[in-house]
Amino acid sequence: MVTMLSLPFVAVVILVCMSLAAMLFKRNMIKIVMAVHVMGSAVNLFLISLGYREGGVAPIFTNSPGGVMVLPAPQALTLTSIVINIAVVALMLSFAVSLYRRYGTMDTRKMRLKG
Amino acid sequence: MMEHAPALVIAFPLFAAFASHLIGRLGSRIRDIWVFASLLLTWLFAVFLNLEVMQRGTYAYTLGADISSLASPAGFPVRIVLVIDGMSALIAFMAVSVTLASFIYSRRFMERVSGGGESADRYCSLVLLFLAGMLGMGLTGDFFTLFVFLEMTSISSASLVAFFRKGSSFEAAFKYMIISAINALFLLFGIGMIYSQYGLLNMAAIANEMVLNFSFLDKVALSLIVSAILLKLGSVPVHMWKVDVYQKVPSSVAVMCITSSLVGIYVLSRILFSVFFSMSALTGWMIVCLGSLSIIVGVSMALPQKDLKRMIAYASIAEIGYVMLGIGTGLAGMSSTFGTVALSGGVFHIINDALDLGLMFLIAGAVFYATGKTGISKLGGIAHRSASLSVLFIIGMLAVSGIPPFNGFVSKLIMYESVFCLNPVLSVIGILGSILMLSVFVKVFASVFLGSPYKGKFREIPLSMTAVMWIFALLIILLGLFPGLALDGLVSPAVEALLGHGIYMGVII
Amino acid sequence: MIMKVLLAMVVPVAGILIGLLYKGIDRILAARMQGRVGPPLVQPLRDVRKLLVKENIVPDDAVGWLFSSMPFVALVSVMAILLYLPLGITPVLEGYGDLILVLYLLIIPSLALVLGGFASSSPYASVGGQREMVKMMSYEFPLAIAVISVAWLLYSSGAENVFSLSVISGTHVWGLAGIPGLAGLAVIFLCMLFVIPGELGRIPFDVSEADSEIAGGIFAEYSGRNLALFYLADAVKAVAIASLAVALFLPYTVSGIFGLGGAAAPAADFLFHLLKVFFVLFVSSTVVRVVTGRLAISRVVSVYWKYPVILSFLGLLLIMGGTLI
Amino acid sequence: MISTGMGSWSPLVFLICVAFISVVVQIIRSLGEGGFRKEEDKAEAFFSGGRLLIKNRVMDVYWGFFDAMGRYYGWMKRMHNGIVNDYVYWFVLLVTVVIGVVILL
Repeated sequence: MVTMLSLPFVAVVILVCMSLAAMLFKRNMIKIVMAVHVMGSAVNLFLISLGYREGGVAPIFTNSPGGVMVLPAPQALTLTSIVINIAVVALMLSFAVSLYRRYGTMDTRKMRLKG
Repeated sequence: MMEHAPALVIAFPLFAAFASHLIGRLGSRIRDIWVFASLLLTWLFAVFLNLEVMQRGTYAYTLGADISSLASPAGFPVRIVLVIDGMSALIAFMAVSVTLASFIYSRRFMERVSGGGESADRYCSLVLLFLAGMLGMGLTGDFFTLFVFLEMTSISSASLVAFFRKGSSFEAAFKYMIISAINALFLLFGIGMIYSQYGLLNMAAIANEMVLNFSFLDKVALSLIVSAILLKLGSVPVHMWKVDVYQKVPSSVAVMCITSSLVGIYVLSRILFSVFFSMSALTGWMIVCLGSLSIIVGVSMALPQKDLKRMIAYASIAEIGYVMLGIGTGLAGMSSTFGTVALSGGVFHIINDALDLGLMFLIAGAVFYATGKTGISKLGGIAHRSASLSVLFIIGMLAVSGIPPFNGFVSKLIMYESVFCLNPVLSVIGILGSILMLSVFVKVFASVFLGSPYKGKFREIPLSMTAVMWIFALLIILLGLFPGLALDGLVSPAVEALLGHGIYMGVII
Repeated sequence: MIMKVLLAMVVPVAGILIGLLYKGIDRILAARMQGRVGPPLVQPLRDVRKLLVKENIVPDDAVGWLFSSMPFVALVSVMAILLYLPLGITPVLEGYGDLILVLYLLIIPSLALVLGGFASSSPYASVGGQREMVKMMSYEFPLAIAVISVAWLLYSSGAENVFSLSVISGTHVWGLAGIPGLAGLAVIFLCMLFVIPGELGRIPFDVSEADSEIAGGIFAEYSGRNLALFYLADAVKAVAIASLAVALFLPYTVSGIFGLGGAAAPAADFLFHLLKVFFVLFVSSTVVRVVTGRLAISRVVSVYWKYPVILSFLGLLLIMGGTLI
Repeated sequence: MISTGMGSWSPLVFLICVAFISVVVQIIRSLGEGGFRKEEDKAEAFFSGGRLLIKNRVMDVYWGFFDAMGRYYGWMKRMHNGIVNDYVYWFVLLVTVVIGVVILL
């Protein structure tokens, strides 16, 4: 039974599966970084839809029109998580670029540390 | 001032991290003094936390509240709460002590290997950030802060892994970053699942809710969180990233990396003991199985390695396996005597692990400092050049493989004599692991230290590095000869804190 | 207390004499089995005396301090083991150390051999050192299973302090196990007997000395008093490992049977213990070394890690099953 | 002195005994000849009667062990191939197994 409210969760599952598939099967480092970012967005979507209440307003008490409010904590969490995600992806991209400069390849199968 | 020690112990290194970059402009000497002073101050705060816990028992600290001990003014916790008990205070103390030692060691080390200047500034701030992350993970009482600090340690340590700016160090850093991003996202996913049911993020409050109804979704969340943390601490079968990282990270940071995976062990046991304690039998067996697997795989993969640091990294996977063996048995036999004994062995092994493997990595760093090499087959005959280094190595070797009368033996003895009650095969695996561990390090000793005298250029090892290594060695001997010191003073409060989930919930609710 | 201190002084020295005595007996028995007359009983003692008057050469390239300290460490550690073992009488250091400690202390003399070999900078010695280490890794597995199985049997029968050696030697393990457990225990006892020649480095497991291939291996560069100390350590180790096997599997005493009391009881038990030790060594070391040849090093690993491990795991399973029934 | 309920261990008593035994062993040791007369070639490492041409390097340690465990190590080498995709694969496998175990049991 897919209602409008559970639609985001379906999207989350699809996004997570997509990103995992990319991480498992894509050899290009940039694509793996993209997969990480997609997964981060999926988790953010998950958090934000947890706090959503149908017909709710923004959780600001001052001048509030009354009625249901969406939960404030997930929004704070998501904001933090977005920032962290950006930092992580930026760092990963910089590693990938430096790695490309040294190894001359983007292929994860050409890695040298093994055994 | 001192009542805010739990917050300050995290905040101070965080502040010092960013300030050290600015202060670095004034000169490297001033910066070193600044970093050293701030580490010393943090260390004093950590010591104070331990003393406070001994007096007051478990207590909570609410960030930003008027009355810091009042965690839940409305019946449920509203702010970020730090919980200080025997275990978290011990972990905080260990993290700061190791960082302090590593910083003293690293001054001359980094000067030689990276040339000081701007990069030394970066090094200092990253190390302090790393420390702040570990402390945060150790002291936090809620899940989301845990996630934030986890990311903080990941980002700062990944930058440290790439510190030498070689191709292979970027490779290790890239792998590490992918792994830690996945790890953090799975953790966050699990946290979200719990939040969706209870609307809470505080661990103790969630545990309190879970006593009444433990749902299917909780089980999924438990699995996600536990596997994420297992990835973080590098248990088999998700240990591969760890060897790459330890091989490429500067030796002084490798010591901290060991501590950070021990913090991971702490987080794992905190979650399993204090939050999901109703599943303890099952999770305990899971940890025990993965721990024994880690021992076997870690030690057997260490044997054929050709790089000194990579080899010690595999050995550290096995040592983490021992800790998991002890803690898992403690979980599976939660109400029995042998469970408590095994848990104390595991917690004691956390301390020993940091000391023994820490010493090993420091020695590997000293060898690298002196010769510029870490490949085992390229070295040889160092004992002719530096007897002190080889004596240190022998001490570390015997301690890691648990030969009496060193500290590793005590914790392993405690574990063998308790985990066999759960299943005798576990003790057999432990004993086998420790003889294989011995052969790993005998191989290193034979090929790096013995043989005909070393011919190449051998740089004299500076006093600051030797001193730190000897401090580690003396602590190893001290804890070996007087295990009661650690067992009574540090381990037993920690064990009580882990087992007393009622008290843990009580300070919040 | 005074008695204990006295014993602590006498036992290690007595261990050396017993070890040398058995070395003499071993050589005579082996010679008889091969149709020779063999040396006199005191020959090992004479060997030691002769070694002591020889020059003590330290090779140029050797790491001197390590090279000369390792024989010392080997003998000291192996003599210390005797203090923790029940030699017919309760262990001298009862309550200060247990079975696991003995297991780990038994590693030290072999480790000293290995390090000494590596330190002597001879290619033969380092090959010998590697082989010794590989051998150690190999036999430790079945040995650990044997030790833990006995402890587990005691634990499941409700005993306390099951790793204490006086408890182990005070309990008759064969009476505790059920029928399947009995079979399991027998298998494990066999494995233990199989471990002893490996632990002592006797044929077929003398891969680390192997005179004909690697010229004495670890001992290639040792001479004089250093070699004498290794020789003594080897003699004492035989007593120690056999005493461990006796304490685990043949813990019977005679003083009760003959109704002895006073000072005669421990003396009789001690002599009976020596008899058992000599028997165990005869079966597992002397006979085996006469009738077999040396194994290749990679065979040593598989010989220990295949059949004894499978068998002793089987034995452990049988014991565990036996206690469940 | 620690006691685990199943056994006990006292490092200090051990040290005292070791100290005493060391004295005994030192006495035995001192009965022997201390040094040796320096002569040509005497302290040279033995090498089948000839001069040791190749200086000693410890290489290929534990050959026998790896030879006997060849199949295990072959399998392990394939597992540790250093490809980041496979690291993720192991993690996904772990998550699946853990979820399965936790839910089913």
